[in-house]
Amino acid sequence: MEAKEAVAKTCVKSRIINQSAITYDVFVMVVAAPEIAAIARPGQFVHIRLTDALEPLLRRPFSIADCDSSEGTLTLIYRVVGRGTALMSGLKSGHTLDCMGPLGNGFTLSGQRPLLVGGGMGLAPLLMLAKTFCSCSSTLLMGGRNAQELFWPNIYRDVCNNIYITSDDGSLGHRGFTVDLLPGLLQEKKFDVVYACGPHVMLKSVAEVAQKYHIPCQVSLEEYMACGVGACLSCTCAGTSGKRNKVCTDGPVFWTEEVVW
Amino acid sequence: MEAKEAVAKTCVKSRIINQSAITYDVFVMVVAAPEIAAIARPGQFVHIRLTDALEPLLRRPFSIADCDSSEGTLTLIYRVVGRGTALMSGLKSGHTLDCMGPLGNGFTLSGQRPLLVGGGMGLAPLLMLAKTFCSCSSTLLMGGRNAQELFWPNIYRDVCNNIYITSDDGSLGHRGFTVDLLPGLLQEKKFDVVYACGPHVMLKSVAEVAQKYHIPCQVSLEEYMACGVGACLSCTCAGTSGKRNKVCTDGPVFWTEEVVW
Amino acid sequence: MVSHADDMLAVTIAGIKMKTPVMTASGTFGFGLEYSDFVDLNKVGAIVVKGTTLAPKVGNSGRRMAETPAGMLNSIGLENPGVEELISKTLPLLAQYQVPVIVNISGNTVEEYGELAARLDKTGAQGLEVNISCPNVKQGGIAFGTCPDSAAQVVREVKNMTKLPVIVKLSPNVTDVVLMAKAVESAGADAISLINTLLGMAIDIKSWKPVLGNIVGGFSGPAVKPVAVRMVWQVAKAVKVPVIGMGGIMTANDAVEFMLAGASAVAVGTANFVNPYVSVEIAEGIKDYLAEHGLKQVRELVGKVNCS
Amino acid sequence: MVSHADDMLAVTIAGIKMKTPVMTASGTFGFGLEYSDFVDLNKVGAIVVKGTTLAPKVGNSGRRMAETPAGMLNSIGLENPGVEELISKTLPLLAQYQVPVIVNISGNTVEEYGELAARLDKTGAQGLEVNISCPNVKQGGIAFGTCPDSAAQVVREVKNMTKLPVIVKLSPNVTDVVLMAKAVESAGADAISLINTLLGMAIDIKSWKPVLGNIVGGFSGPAVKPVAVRMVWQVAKAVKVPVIGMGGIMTANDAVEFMLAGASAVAVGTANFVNPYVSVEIAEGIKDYLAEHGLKQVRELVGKVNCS
Ligand SMILES: Cc1cc2nc3c(=O)[nH]c(=O)nc-3n(C[C@H](O)[C@H](O)[C@H](O)COP(=O)(O)OP(=O)(O)OC[C@H]3O[C@@H](n4cnc5c(N)ncnc54)[C@H](O)[C@@H]3O)c2cc1C
Ligand SMILES: Cc1cc2nc3c(=O)[nH]c(=O)nc-3n(C[C@H](O)[C@H](O)[C@H](O)COP(=O)(O)OP(=O)(O)OC[C@H]3O[C@@H](n4cnc5c(N)ncnc54)[C@H](O)[C@@H]3O)c2cc1C
Ligand SMILES: Cc1cc2nc3c(=O)[nH]c(=O)nc-3n(C[C@H](O)[C@H](O)[C@H](O)COP(=O)(O)O)c2cc1C
Ligand SMILES: Cc1cc2nc3c(=O)[nH]c(=O)nc-3n(C[C@H](O)[C@H](O)[C@H](O)COP(=O)(O)O)c2cc1C
Ligand code: FES
Ligand code: FES
Repeated sequence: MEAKEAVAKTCVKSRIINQSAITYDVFVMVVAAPEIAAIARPGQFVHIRLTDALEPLLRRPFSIADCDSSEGTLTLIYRVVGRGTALMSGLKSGHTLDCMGPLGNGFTLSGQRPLLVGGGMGLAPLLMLAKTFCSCSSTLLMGGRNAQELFWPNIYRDVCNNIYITSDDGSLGHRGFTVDLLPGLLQEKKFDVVYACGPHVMLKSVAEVAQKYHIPCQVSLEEYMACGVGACLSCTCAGTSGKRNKVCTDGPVFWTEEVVW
Repeated sequence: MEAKEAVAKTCVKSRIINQSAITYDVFVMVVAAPEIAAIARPGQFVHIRLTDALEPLLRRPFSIADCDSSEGTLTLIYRVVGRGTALMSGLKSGHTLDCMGPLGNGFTLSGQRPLLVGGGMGLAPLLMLAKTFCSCSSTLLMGGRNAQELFWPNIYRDVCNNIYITSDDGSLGHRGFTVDLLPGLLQEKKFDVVYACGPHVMLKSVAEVAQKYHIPCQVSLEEYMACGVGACLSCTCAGTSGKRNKVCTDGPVFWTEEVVW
Repeated sequence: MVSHADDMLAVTIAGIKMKTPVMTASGTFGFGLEYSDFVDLNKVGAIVVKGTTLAPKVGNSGRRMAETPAGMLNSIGLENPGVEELISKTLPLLAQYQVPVIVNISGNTVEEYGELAARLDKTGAQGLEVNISCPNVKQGGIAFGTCPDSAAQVVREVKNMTKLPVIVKLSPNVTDVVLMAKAVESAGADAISLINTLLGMAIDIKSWKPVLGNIVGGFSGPAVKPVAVRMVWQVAKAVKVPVIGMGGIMTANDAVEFMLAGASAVAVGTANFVNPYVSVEIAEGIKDYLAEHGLKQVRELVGKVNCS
Repeated sequence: MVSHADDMLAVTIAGIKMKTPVMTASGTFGFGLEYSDFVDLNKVGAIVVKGTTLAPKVGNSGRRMAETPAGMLNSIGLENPGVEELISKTLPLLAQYQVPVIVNISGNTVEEYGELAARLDKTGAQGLEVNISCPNVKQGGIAFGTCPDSAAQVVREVKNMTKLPVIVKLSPNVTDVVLMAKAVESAGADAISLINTLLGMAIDIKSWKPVLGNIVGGFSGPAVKPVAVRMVWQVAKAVKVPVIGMGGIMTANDAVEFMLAGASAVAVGTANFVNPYVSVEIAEGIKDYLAEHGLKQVRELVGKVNCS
């Protein structure tokens, strides 16, 4: 009873080590959170309290995009969409945030030849996943609205050997959606698992195609969250078991079979 | 109609030029607010919005302790007592506040040989008043709880020729209250007006003594304020005219005869 | 000169023509004149003046305001110079502006409401807002505001005594605001405004005393917005007369939210204290919103929330 | 070992002995276990578990939470696994902790409340909190919470069916909360808790749709504190049974404010989401407050607000 195990989830005062803008509204933030970095797995997230003030009141969830356990740091990649992220983007190095984590169940690292499929900010959690798979050269299929939004190839350049790109307007890579290229990829290559993160519609179609080709597929879902620990039931969604799934603790990563689409 | 007069009251985005701590909880802040500095008179105040966030929601009133119309700056001297002043004390030079002012009616500069009586933070507005009177060597009677709180002599050293000091515990100057020395001063010296600012009980006794010696006396009152411009009636107090006085616009400075004590 | 862009914002509520749908809420904008250094009063939709009673009132004693998380409490207690001074001094001053002036009235009895209405009938006031919901006075406020029958009685009496448009201001401190709304509509209200303040309290943990001299007070500001939006939505669905929405409006986005919920016009209250320019800035912000959404008239927003 | 300092905080509410007066509010702390990584559950005054119904419930569809200024809206709609799973799975797990577990129950009919009470009688639960105030379900919630007679009926039925202490949780969405409190007290309530959530709404001005799938939702968090303090004060003055105060408590100072207003214990809700350690931190903060003020027992605070 004396030697206490590392507590699974914790809240830590986390100094911002670095923050930089990738585009006018997408930022990369590195924070020091050794307790979380020590045990975080790809697909997990942190729930961040931005201020001690009462407004904005609630924490904000962000995927762990990268994690350096030796340095004790976490990397978050986020887009400014509202009040909290706007506030966050204005914070300078040295400022302290309250990070709660690591939360949720990450990806199951079962495959040998994974295909990662990411759309928009869904590419954030896939980064840590891709790094985990690095040795076995994972393949990434990424999609975005236009070339301007697809700064991701730079980020993934040294992480994934094979990158396929689609954009809605054709300004970068294939014109269309990720799911357009998916059947071709699943047919040709011998992928044994698909990991996907992105907008709900994209996940749905990725799940359909993967199912059609009988390739196991995990998706990372997003929901509005209050507690982040399974207590408030804000984030639940219909599950195939008949029970509702809690995105924050049963997920955010689910096997596609668990999800009612 | 074309050449518009300087608007009396305005809200200006004011950069903090400098902020420093005098004691662990008293701060001096200099802000750039040329429009206000150009017309501010001793006894007036500014109403400050500290943040764009919704909490703390309301503005905070602070006396103009000094004003440099050529530099376009205002000096505020304030004590940290709650959430707003705590937030304020943490702001760095370069940060921008929203200053509304100049608000209220200042002191009537009618006297030739004024006696200024200040207690605690009530010494802040008297500073600008004393500077205005500088040429005619004003006299200041100041009181505070103890020597630690009486950093004011340093501030006033070059502004007032004659400074009398009292402290509740006798750790600086006369042991007791300002009002103890008042009869002596009013008897001996030929003061023709008394200006007082400080805790309500002090003002009340100063008013009594001044009245006894038939010396006109103005006091600067403090009240909880929402609007600062006479619209909300948060700050009114009973007046001898039968009507209520608005501390924010009829005051904060009143002739003692106007006040129901 | 009225430009096209201004036309976008024009609304008529119970016959009162306003250049913008953004009014100022009673008690938060004085008699308008107090804010004239900041706001061109001609650009305000309408000025609703401080709650007015027959005789002058000194209001409550002790501390009258306290800040709360994203809100405030007030216990002014209807301090006002009385209707005669309003008529003889203030309304003439306001007459120099091209802005509708609406007088918010409060009585202790049904008859007092009627008397106030009668006296204000031909005075330059362009409408009455009947305050049956002030939480800060013992009588004449909350009692009428929580009982549909008494409320209806007040409204009938006021309607009898004046030809002015009559807006009835509802209290949020009720179980069923729709019941109240229907009662005052049936009694002849030309428009309904809501919400007045919620009843709140704060205690000083140093002195163990209530923070406010009057113990309880009216709670307003952004904190109350979810309650206000809900009630405006409920009432607007249930009545045919126009609804004026208020409660926590700080920005043009908030105003749009109230209009989507069913408000034909809005009023800003507490926000004036935070930003004295807010009533005009919100009107401009609504104009921008309309332009961005390809809308020609602000009334295209009214009640358009899609709950299907 | 119970130290002297802990004794300071001990309270007994309706026979339920608690080590601290800081409980967790139903629906905001799951079944306690969800927070056990952060909080030593043995240090919590009492755990009030998620609202429980006879049959399992999936709750409302669509988005279920939204942030508001200093508050939040939720429209969970009483999602819960049903009373049988609670009894067979969850209560046994909670039995390993030395903390009173109170089950919050919700029924569609008077009989359902009775049935729930009967089933929970000998299950390890140390008390029932009768939720007659959930704004998020059509039946079984607000209807009982706004009508004194129905509320009394529910309470009598529950009391008949169980020997457990019965806490009745009141809705703030009423004209006269004291009337409700007296009704449930007369019907046998052993304690009264308040406030449940206010009814609120938010509209998305981009999509013109309600933000919540269920259109309206329960409004909680620091924003609502002034209403909650007022109601706790009103009710505590009017009844003899102990009152459990909640609504916007974030800090020990807030808890002290509720106790001065008349609460014998408090519950923290929304604050858990912001700071998972909050229930224990508040208890420690109260202890510090007592020490600073030379008080020996937390109950020396209860109802001590001086309104003279
Ligand atoms: C598990 C998880 C991981 C995420 N990872 C990332 C990431 O790596 N990078 C990134 O840019 N974004 C991520 N998001 C989305 C991110 O949480 C939101 O963009 C952010 O909360 C918006 O906050 P805001 O205050 O700027 O927006 P506002 O709209 O002002 O927020 C209001 C409320 O809505 C919630 N909210 C708003 N948008 C979302 C959303 N898309 N999903 C969930 N809650 C939302 C906020 O948390 C807050 O409670 C993730 C969401 C989840 C659930
Ligand atoms: C005309 C005027 C001039 C002032 N000049 C000075 C000055 O030069 N230096 C200085 O240190 N203080 C001055 N004060 C007091 C100063 O306004 C308060 O100390 C400050 O508002 C406290 O804010 P807070 O958020 O830290 O405290 P909180 O207690 O958190 O504030 C809560 C609310 O109460 C109000 N409030 C709290 N204390 C006071 C108070 N004493 N007077 C009025 N409102 C209060 C706040 O403005 C706010 O609305 C002045 C007050 C007035 C009315
Ligand atoms: C200081 C103050 C005084 C008020 N006085 C009145 C009044 O005299 N008559 C009235 O009908 N409403 C009065 N109100 C209520 C406001 O008109 C408005 O209904 C309420 O504040 C909600 O709007 P808000 O959140 O924008 O402030 C007052 C509100 C405040 C804050
Ligand atoms: C997400 C959420 C779920 C809730 N579920 C319940 C519930 O099931 N039963 C109940 O009686 N109250 C429920 N409540 C109300 C809380 O128990 C509490 O009364 C209310 O939130 C006010 O306290 P707070 O401001 O501290 O959150 C819920 C509140 C929230 C925020
Ligand atoms: S966010 Fe609370 S249960 Fe998932
Ligand atoms: S602060 Fe509003 S009238 Fe003085």
